[in-house]
Amino acid sequence: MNTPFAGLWAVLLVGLPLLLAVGAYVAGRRIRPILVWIVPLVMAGMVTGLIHGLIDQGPLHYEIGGWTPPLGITWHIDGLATAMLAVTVLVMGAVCAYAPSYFAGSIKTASAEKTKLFWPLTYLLWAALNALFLSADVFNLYVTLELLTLGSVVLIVLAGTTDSVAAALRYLVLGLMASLFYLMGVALLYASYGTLDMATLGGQLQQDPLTWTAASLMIVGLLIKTALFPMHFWLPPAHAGAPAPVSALLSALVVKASFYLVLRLWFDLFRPVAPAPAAQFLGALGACAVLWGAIQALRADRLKTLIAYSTVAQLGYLFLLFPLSSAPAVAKTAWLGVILFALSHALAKAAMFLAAGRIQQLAHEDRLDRLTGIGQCAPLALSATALAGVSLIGLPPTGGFAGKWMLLVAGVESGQWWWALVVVMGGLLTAGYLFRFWAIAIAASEHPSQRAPVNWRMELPPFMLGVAAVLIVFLATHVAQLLEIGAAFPIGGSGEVAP
Amino acid sequence: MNFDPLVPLLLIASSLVPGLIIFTLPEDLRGLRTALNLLGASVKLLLVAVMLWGVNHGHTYETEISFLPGLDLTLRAAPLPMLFVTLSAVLWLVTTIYAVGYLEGSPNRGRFFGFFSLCVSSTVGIAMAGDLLTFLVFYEMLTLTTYPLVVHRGTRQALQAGRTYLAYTLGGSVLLLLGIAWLYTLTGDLCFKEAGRLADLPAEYTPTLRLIFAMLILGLGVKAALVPLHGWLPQAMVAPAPVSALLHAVAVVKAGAFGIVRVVSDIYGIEFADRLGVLMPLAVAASVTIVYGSIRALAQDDLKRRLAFSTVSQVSYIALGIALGTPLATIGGLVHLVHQGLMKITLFFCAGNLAERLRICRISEMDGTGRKMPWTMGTFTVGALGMIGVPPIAGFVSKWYLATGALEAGQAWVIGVLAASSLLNAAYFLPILYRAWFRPPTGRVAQCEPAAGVEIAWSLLLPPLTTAVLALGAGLLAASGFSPLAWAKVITVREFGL
Amino acid sequence: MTLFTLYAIGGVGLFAMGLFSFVAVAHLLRKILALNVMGAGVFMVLIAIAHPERAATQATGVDPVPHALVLTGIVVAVSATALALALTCRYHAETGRATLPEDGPGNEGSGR
Amino acid sequence: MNSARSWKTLRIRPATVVIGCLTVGLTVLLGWIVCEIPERPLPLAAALEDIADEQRLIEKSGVGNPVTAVLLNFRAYDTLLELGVLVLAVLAVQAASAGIVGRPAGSGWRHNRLLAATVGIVVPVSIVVAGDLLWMGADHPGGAFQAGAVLSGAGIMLILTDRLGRSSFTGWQYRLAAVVGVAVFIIVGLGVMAVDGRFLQYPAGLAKTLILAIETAAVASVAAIFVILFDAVAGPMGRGNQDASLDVRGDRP
Repeated sequence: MNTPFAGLWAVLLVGLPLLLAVGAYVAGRRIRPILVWIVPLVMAGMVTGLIHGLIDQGPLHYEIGGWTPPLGITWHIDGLATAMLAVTVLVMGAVCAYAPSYFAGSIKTASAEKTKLFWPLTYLLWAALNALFLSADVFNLYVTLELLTLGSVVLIVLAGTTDSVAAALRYLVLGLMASLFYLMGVALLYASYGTLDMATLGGQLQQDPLTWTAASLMIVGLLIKTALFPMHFWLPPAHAGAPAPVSALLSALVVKASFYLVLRLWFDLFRPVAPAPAAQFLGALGACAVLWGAIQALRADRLKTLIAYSTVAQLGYLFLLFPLSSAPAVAKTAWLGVILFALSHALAKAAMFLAAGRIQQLAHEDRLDRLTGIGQCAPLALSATALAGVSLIGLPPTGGFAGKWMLLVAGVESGQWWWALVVVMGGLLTAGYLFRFWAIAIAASEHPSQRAPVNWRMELPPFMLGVAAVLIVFLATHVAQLLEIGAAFPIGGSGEVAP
Repeated sequence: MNFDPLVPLLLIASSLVPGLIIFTLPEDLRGLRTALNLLGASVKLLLVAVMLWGVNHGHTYETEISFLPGLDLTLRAAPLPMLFVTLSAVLWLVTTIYAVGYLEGSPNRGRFFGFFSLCVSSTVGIAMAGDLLTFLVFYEMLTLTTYPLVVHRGTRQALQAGRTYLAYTLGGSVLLLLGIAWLYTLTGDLCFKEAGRLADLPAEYTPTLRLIFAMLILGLGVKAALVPLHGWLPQAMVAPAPVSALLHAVAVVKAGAFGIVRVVSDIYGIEFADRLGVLMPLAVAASVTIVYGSIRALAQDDLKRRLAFSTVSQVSYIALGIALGTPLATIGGLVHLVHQGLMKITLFFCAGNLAERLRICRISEMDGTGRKMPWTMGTFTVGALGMIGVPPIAGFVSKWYLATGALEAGQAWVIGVLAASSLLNAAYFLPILYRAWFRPPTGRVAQCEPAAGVEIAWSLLLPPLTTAVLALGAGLLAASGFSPLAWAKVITVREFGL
Repeated sequence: MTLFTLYAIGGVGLFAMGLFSFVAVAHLLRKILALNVMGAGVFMVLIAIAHPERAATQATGVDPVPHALVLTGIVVAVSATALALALTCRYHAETGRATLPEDGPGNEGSGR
Repeated sequence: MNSARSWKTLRIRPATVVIGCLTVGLTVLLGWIVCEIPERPLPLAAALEDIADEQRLIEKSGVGNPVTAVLLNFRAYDTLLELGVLVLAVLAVQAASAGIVGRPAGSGWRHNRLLAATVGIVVPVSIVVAGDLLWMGADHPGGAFQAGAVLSGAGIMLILTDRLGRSSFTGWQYRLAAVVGVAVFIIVGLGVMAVDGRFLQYPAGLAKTLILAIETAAVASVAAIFVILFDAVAGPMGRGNQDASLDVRGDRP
């Protein structure tokens, strides 16, 4: 009974933002103020409906246009996809609530002309994200990826500065090259297996040079988009240079989307045929990212650069999944841990960037050495960074801790001590650079500034995101149950988290 | 309906909720803030009283909160947790009163009291934790909530101290986290259980268990200020006096010591730990800390630094008591958890009063302070003599049980350690008392105008008086049924299954 | 050598040439051109796949799916190229440069 | 700093050599692989075999041209998103160009008689050709994108001869034209759900009509978008704002 509804919700999750983007673009800014509030609520309702449908009747295969897989495009909607949709709604909701005040209050950021473009672009980005999370067709994924990359690039340019244009260009050309890598891989897969549907492909992949090459091309392309060390260099200028709400979207969702694809490709397609060293290699790159990103964040002289490098480091964590999951006994623990980590990172990082935007607005800049005592001006924004930061560090009781704990357990239990050490070292370094900022922010300022009146529309969204990043740990069990719905995961070994 | 599972939650909420509300209050709503604080503290005391009664009458207060997949947070009231909970609840009330008076007129009080309340919530959580993971959760919350208190003044020195504090404690956390994760992969369960839960693991795990023990103790030892992990403590003295009092007597240092007690007695089990041969190194480390801390204290002229090194030394009595592995020594260690708290908090309150009223923080400036502030220095004297171990003050009881426990364990060298420590205690406390009472006032003390009424505001005088009386009472009435000693005996009986 | 392999190898060659040029040359216009050459390479491979020699559908002559993919791909490429060109113009107008600054890790990341 | 030089020079650095070797390696690898693509039973080919007959294809998808069938029926969702990408491109050039260049003064080609005469012929012919491509696309090679591209060619001719006025294509008419394709597509896609319950599942018999409606809207969008893109990108470059360093030849002063 629920299936048509679940399907309808899924369709609307893509269709509605697309229509909204179109409408917002044509209408200019007239219909905006209502939409800002209603849209996230409606989308949240639809995601909830989808999750209910999933809980009732398991994973959903939706054949678009009614064409069965080899001919048409299929959506594969499982727990992981809906979890990503849900976190997207949360972050988008916060960003939508935050953005009007941000653009109204930023003197430097462009004219009304350009902020007008923010809404259609954001809705397009939302549609692209949802479409990407739902799709199970390797070529359709290419189109959603392009939609995502181009949308992100344009959003960065809204900052209006020369630096942001340069950063956007660098991101764009690299992203395009990455897409072409991916597309070449798709072409090879199609040449050999004659289908683009992931479920059909997954059943028949063989261990041959063609599959390896196709897999490498696709994954390398996605790694560039995920900014995995050493292909991370485009990320900090782009994420730091964008307007704060855009930075939040990019760091929280866009890089996660390409990681999500790596995850899908790896676990749905390539894991059985991938040679073992590949997983270890990915893990090693992740470990380098954790260390290098943290070191750069420690050296950063601007708040947003610091947060952007933190994204580089935190993305590194996610890649520890590949070596850890190669031990069947702990594969599921590691898988759940990484996804929990990614979800809470999305919430926390969005909170960080939104709060940083508010702080930047109050201080008129974000050079760290000019932010002394800023905490007294914006206590709520600072507490948002505190809540989010604790989750990033991975201290209990936060979502970040849940992920980290499961990674640790997976590492220790499978005897892969070095990965466990990377996990804890990364946490320490994260604490290092975040406390560097906090110490500055709460230091006694020589010129104590007036406590600005709280701008609720700019400070409450990041604060709520921070709270969510912390409290998600108390839902970890439920999130894990959701994620297991239709997990295309070979439930090998004990798998159980608790004995 | 059974309300028992709610009680532990309420106990934590009684300080957490006021803390969170205080954050949202405007800075100048002083009255409401104070009222909230005192209300929370009183409610907490009341709840503790209810629970004490309940635990004695066979109620079990146990709460489970959904947490990680397969791992719930559990809060459980048992005799050992109640000992620590009671201490925190009582000392929170007096420290709050003291802090309200002490911080009168200084900036950022909202932030201060907010974190102060969170800090106490974490401590209560640590006390009530029913398993090692819950313990870790609150232990880390404690680290986070004390950092803003340590750097409260925001000066360069305070920030430096905060950095050091974090470097040490987060480093310790890493070891603790790794140790706990490793333990979890071995046993799949982290619940605390009287007499421990590891004894039935196969023998091949012995080396692993030793290694895990070392990791856990090193991790906890940072907060418990075991030498050489004590470096943060003297630096953290830059914090305001109520913070120092809280850090030393209840929250941070005690949390570390309490953690050591729990790991030894409720995870490994004292007897099993003894069989593993891990208690001896712990006893030696504790003894070294006791002597080293005392020697360093001798050399300090700054009063708060001297007290800090004294804490380094005294807190290790707790670890020493547990590490000796006999019932009597365990009683001594556990009861010292309370006694040291009462005495040390008194001393810090007094140091704060001296700094507040006379603007002195060096021992060399303390000549004649007894004449100017007789009440303050009177309570100081009680605390100091208690630390030395002069009967009938509480400190004597702890040392007595430790010494007899050492003999029971056949570790006579510990007597030497205790004696040396007491001598050193005397050597660094008695000169202070001599200066205060028998030297004529000089310098700032002499210039100080006599106060109109009492020597200092009541909110600053009552707390040390109360704690001094409690310390005295805990010693005088040690044999009674409701003294800390009696409680420690109950815990020990259960632990050893006597 | 069949027509299929000729096309496919041609496509691969274009892809590699574009890639080399993209990495080795700093001028933005050339980078954008290089991307288009790479894209053309991929499209050629796709068209080769659709060739009747390989496509199993004898009646329709060619496999229509890769053709549709190429059409979609071309439109995407056009959009991306337009965006890249617009940004390059803007960048050039503001800085007078046609190459991105070579920034090391030290001066990466500039806020605003 | 000299961009003209940076256009021409290929700095021979060790890194370049390494990259060159790597690309050669990649070429050899990929070349070998495409030559060795194994013969396997291909599921999609099998599915297409089933509808290989043109008559059956029309029955099933509503159109006789297999490429159009794939683009607008089997994989219509791809095409929908792709129209979204096109709209994004328009947003992009508007965001990127805002505030740096106004519409430059006329190029002076307006009075070029030869051009004027050419425009007079090419534009009407283009419109007819576009319409033909659109209609033919159902059963023969052709379709919305080809038609849109041809139509936009006409538009570009008009821009070059300054016959489209000096507005910078941001008025609501242009915005509407740019998005009408994707809008109609989604509305049709959602609308058919009321009948058959699935997104983009055309009801039997209506397929050709709906596809044609979508394609017509898409033609308008593609044409409008290409015109806007050309104007935004080529506007500053093509007319008046010529600069050696962005000039492909790079040999101007």
